[in-house]
Amino acid sequence: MLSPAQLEPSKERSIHEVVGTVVTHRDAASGYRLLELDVPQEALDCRPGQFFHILCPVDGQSQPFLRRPMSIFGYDRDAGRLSFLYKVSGIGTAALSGLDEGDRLNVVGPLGNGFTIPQNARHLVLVARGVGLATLAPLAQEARRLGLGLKAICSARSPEHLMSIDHFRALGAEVIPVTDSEGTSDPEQLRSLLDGLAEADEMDMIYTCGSNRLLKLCQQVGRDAGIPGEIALEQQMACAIGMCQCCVRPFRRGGAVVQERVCREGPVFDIQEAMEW
Amino acid sequence: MLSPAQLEPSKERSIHEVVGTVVTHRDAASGYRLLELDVPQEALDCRPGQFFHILCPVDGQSQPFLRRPMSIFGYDRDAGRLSFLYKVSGIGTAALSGLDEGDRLNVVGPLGNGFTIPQNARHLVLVARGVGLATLAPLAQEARRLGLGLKAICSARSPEHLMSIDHFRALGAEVIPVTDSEGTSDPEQLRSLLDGLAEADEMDMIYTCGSNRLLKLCQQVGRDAGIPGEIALEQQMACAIGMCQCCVRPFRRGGAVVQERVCREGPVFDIQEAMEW
Amino acid sequence: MVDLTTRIGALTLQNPIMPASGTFSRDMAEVFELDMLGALVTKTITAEVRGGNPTPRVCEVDGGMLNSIGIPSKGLGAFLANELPAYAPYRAPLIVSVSAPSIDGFAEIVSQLNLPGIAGIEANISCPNIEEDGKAFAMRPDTTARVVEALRRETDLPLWVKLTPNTGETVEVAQAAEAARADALVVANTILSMAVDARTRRPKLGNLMGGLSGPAFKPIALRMAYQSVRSVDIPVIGCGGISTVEDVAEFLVVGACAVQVGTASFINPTAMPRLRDDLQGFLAEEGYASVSDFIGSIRDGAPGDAVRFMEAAP
Amino acid sequence: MVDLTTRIGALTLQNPIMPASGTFSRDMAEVFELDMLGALVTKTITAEVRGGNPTPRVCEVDGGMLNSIGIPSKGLGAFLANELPAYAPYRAPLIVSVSAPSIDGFAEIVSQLNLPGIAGIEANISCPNIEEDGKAFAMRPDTTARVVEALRRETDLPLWVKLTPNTGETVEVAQAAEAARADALVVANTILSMAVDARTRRPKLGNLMGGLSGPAFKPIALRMAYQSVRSVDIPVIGCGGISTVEDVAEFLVVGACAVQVGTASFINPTAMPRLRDDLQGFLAEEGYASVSDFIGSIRDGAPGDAVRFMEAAP
Ligand SMILES: Cc1cc2nc3c(=O)[nH]c(=O)nc-3n(C[C@H](O)[C@H](O)[C@H](O)COP(=O)(O)OP(=O)(O)OC[C@H]3O[C@@H](n4cnc5c(N)ncnc54)[C@H](O)[C@@H]3O)c2cc1C
Ligand SMILES: Cc1cc2nc3c(=O)[nH]c(=O)nc-3n(C[C@H](O)[C@H](O)[C@H](O)COP(=O)(O)OP(=O)(O)OC[C@H]3O[C@@H](n4cnc5c(N)ncnc54)[C@H](O)[C@@H]3O)c2cc1C
Ligand SMILES: Cc1cc2nc3c(=O)[nH]c(=O)nc-3n(C[C@H](O)[C@H](O)[C@H](O)COP(=O)(O)O)c2cc1C
Ligand SMILES: Cc1cc2nc3c(=O)[nH]c(=O)nc-3n(C[C@H](O)[C@H](O)[C@H](O)COP(=O)(O)O)c2cc1C
Ligand code: FES
Ligand code: FES
Repeated sequence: MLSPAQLEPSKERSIHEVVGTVVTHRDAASGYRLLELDVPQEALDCRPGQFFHILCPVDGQSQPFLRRPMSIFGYDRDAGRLSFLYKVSGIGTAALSGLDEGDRLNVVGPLGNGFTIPQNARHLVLVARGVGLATLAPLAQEARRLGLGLKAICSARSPEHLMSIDHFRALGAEVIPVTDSEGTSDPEQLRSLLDGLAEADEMDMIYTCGSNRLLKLCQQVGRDAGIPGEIALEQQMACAIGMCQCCVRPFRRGGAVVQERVCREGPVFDIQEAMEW
Repeated sequence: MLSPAQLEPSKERSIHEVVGTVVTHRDAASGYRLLELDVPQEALDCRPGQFFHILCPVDGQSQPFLRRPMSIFGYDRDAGRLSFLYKVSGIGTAALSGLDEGDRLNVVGPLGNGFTIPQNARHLVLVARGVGLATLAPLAQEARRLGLGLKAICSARSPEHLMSIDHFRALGAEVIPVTDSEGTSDPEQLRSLLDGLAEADEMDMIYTCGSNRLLKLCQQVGRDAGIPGEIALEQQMACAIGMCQCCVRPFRRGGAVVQERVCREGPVFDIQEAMEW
Repeated sequence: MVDLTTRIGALTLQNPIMPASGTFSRDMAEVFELDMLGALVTKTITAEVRGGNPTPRVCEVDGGMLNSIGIPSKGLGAFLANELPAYAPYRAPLIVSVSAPSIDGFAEIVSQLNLPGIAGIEANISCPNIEEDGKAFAMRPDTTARVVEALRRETDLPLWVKLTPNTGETVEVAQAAEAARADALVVANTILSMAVDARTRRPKLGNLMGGLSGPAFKPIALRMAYQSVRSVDIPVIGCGGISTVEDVAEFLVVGACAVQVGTASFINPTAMPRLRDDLQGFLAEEGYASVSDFIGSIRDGAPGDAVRFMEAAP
Repeated sequence: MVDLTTRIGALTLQNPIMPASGTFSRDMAEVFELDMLGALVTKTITAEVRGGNPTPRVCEVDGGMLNSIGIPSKGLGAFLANELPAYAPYRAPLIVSVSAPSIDGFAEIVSQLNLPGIAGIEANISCPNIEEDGKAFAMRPDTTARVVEALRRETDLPLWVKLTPNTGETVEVAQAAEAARADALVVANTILSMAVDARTRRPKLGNLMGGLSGPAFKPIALRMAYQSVRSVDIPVIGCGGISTVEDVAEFLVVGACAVQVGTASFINPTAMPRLRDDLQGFLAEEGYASVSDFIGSIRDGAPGDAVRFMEAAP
């Protein structure tokens, strides 16, 4: 049911190195920035869960050398728009955060295998926290296009830290906010929330991203209820195209542990195969 | 009469690494730019012929690593202003040329030994071409301060290429333009012009800069007429403070050839000691 | 049109631009037409299946990166079954990079590569020789000679030998490879380096140390390419930090007859086609009708044998 | 206040920041108060008067520079007459860097430096040994051992030995220096490199080749510092590409007990005082009371002897 990792890449030129222009760039929440680019159409044949590899700006203070991988937060082929939601965490994202409207940015993509939506699925559920929202957001866009229901369980430290809720709602998703400060985000609470959705037959597929805690939880829920799921994973990347083999992670498959490239076989993987780290 | 090269540097902190702010930056002639900075007063204890070592801006396209030496074109301690006239020639000066008003620039200086003005001199003569004008310009400023006469023989390809003539005139210098296109700049013409000044007792000291042709000419005129002179020389520099010994040039002295550091014993040298290159 | 064809012994390449081993795979076909390359060079393969090193396997440093990928390999069988046939559609010559931890193992894998579809062998001898003290074959002339002789006995394919910068004997190693009848030298592999996170106080690579590549490494590789050109008569292929057409030109000027591009493809996946085009433009601007006229055109005024005595730092 | 004092054998430095030989002279006093430094290290001096190499003597490369200054020297006599007395006013210990092209010559100059005002000797053994094949002493353990033994016989002053990266035997050379009773190692000198102007096709250095320094070189020097710390018991002084407080910290983390700053002073003449201050701030932020607690605090999980087998590139 889940599409197998695409081992034999298609021979068409599907990966593009293009220069985009910053259309808007603003704070999304404290420490998070939303970057919208105007990019050539050819680079916009995207699927939810794919990512771009971004060449961060260089100045006298910092010279990030490698590109930085960033999930597609939104894409619109007709409008020629591509957006990223990112957390300022180190030198690359700090350099990125200084971009102004009109500045140019070199991006490579779309990259990797996106999320799959099972043919018979009606209700999609995603569970995300922090910047994981960025990766999962295009699922809402796709669910709307396909006329599917989508529930977004958005977790954060406190209600003020909840991000992108309006974005999800605007895309027709039902948002279920959970927060540490309100005591609604701990594993037990989430578990019963998800079990409830499974029992009510309102969860045909579950998606998550990022944290070990969420991975474990979704694996358990999925296994117990027999519901498939996918997780988008991160790993440091050099090429992001599948050439350098730096981005491997271990996965459980057929009783063995196999190494797969996050950039090429992923970044989206079967949730049951993924291993905690 | 000429001050000997200053071998024992003074122990006071006379060299400053400071950050200036661009006040104006404009074309001076085709390929030449005039850069005016606002800099802290401490760095403005300058003498004509001294230079600064400039940290060129870095971006994704070019990362000049070493600083670039630039003669002081003008300085005004009271106003806190420092200016450079430079030719865009390679990656460092190209990077420099992109600076906008308000941008910051790290400069180190003032560096090196400047020109000397003999105590009994009344008439100073300078001969310069191209960017050499930048180096010699502050002599006009100093001559005015000391109430001395100064003639600036400014050489260029054609009258349109003559640079800084107004600047010299504004400083009270008498400008004698000579150009290739008018046939007034060749060695014979210049020689008779200079000989004329020597005979008329209108040349107590001669200054030049840069080119081999001018060096040879001024050496001959000076030797024949017994008139002292100085030349400002260039050499690639790393430290510009006297530490690395990369900037040496050969000089004739006491029958031998000695190596001297352009950044420290120079950049101004006795014209008879300088050697063609 | 400037003639970009270049000869490496018996092989003629349509242009001197090819990928460096380990920085290229067929995945690149999704970015550009692979047949524009002078040659295709595989990631180093080994006879046995290997897992590779722990992550993180890369980190960035000023002007470059470190890697300790560690030659993960699906093994020779998988290569012959899956990879080799998949390269069949490409016209660009395929160079297979191989390695092994012992001389016999090395000879054994090369003996199995005398196959149609393989245009040449690149021997990655920068791997530890586990039969001696664990130093890489390429670090010393004697071990280089022994392994290259063994490989030469097993194949008539063009045999390229890739040098390591982790040695004080570049000239001697180059000459040893030539004496053992290598057909060309690839100069060079990465140089052993390290990075640490000052705050977490952990090494930035899972394997503690890794190889430096990228622009930071270029001056070292260029020096080695020049030393090699000056000390052997077989062709030299330059490799190390090449990102711009000036970099390509610098290696050609010192006498490399082709170049390999590695890390630059990570930063700009379209680097190789761009370098090919830029090289056309560069040579035309400089007034050359063919790249072969430009190769080795350095104006150094140095006699051929002055170079071997320059291995001390200044 | 974090305690920055650090010990290098018998010497105690008020802080671990000192200049690298050849990138410092008393001229620096015009920029800042020299007594803020942990030590003062002279440009390498030789017994005889030497002219140095042809110009251009430096050029820039990505993330660094090449130099082929070539140890111009006014000779030992001039040093003793002019330089040594001029250093008398400074409290910071003076380390005199020396070199010679033969073992006897090396021993001879060191024998003349047992003088008040000199706190230690740094032996720059990265110079060609003209009595053998012209390779630098520091490229091989046997020549390192012989020269260091000879110097040790001539002086009881702290004897620092500076290693070269132009070798495949860092660990063996470090151990040879220790066995010959060096008091500390300075790791490292520059690595042999080259640059060419692609358009003029001329080498960018008058001497054809030169040594790479600056940030591009740091990962190599850090690797060597770590290898040295792991393989000897004498103190190691880190040197190579240090420009930021993180760079200083990385060398301290791998176990260097002090650092030398070279090229960074060319880019920012105030680099050393700034690094001293930044190190105070860094250590305070990270919760250290003294720099000695931070030195060698790497969390590498590697056993001490695993390192010598890592000299192959990955
Ligand atoms: C497929 C994928 C999609 C991603 N999508 C997003 C997103 O939409 N929004 C977002 O904020 N972040 C995302 N990340 C994480 C993002 O790549 C890192 O936050 C970023 O690389 C940090 O760079 P830095 O220079 O700021 O940090 P530094 O710590 O200075 O980076 C140093 C090095 O580590 C790498 N690195 C650091 N953190 C990560 C990480 N978590 N994953 C991979 N490499 C890392 C950097 O790329 C760089 O090579 C994604 C990562 C992957 C692999
Ligand atoms: C004391 C002194 C004063 C100077 N004053 C002026 C001035 O007022 N106006 C002006 O336009 N130029 C002046 N120059 C020359 C100026 O330093 C060079 O034009 C500049 O360094 C070129 O840098 P680039 O990056 O554009 O060229 P590139 O060719 O890319 O530079 C490459 C390297 O060569 C060095 N270099 C190139 N040309 C020269 C040169 N002529 N002298 C020294 N180093 C050089 C650069 O500094 C750099 O290290 C002066 C030079 C010296 C030594
Ligand atoms: C991620 C990575 C993996 C590499 N793997 C190999 C390899 O398998 N075999 C090999 O001979 N060289 C390998 N190399 C070295 C490159 O082929 C090349 O020699 C080196 O990176 C220098 O070139 P560059 O600076 O252009 O990258 C690898 C380099 C990198 C960066
Ligand atoms: C211009 C220059 C001159 C140097 N001269 C010497 C020298 O005389 N003796 C010596 O042992 N090292 C010399 N070195 C090497 C430095 O001391 C230092 O080992 C090297 O530059 C690496 O440090 P850095 O990257 O901080 O510059 C010199 C380096 C440079 C850049
Ligand atoms: S980042 Fe290179 S293979 Fe994944
Ligand atoms: S530039 Fe360093 S001594 Fe002159």
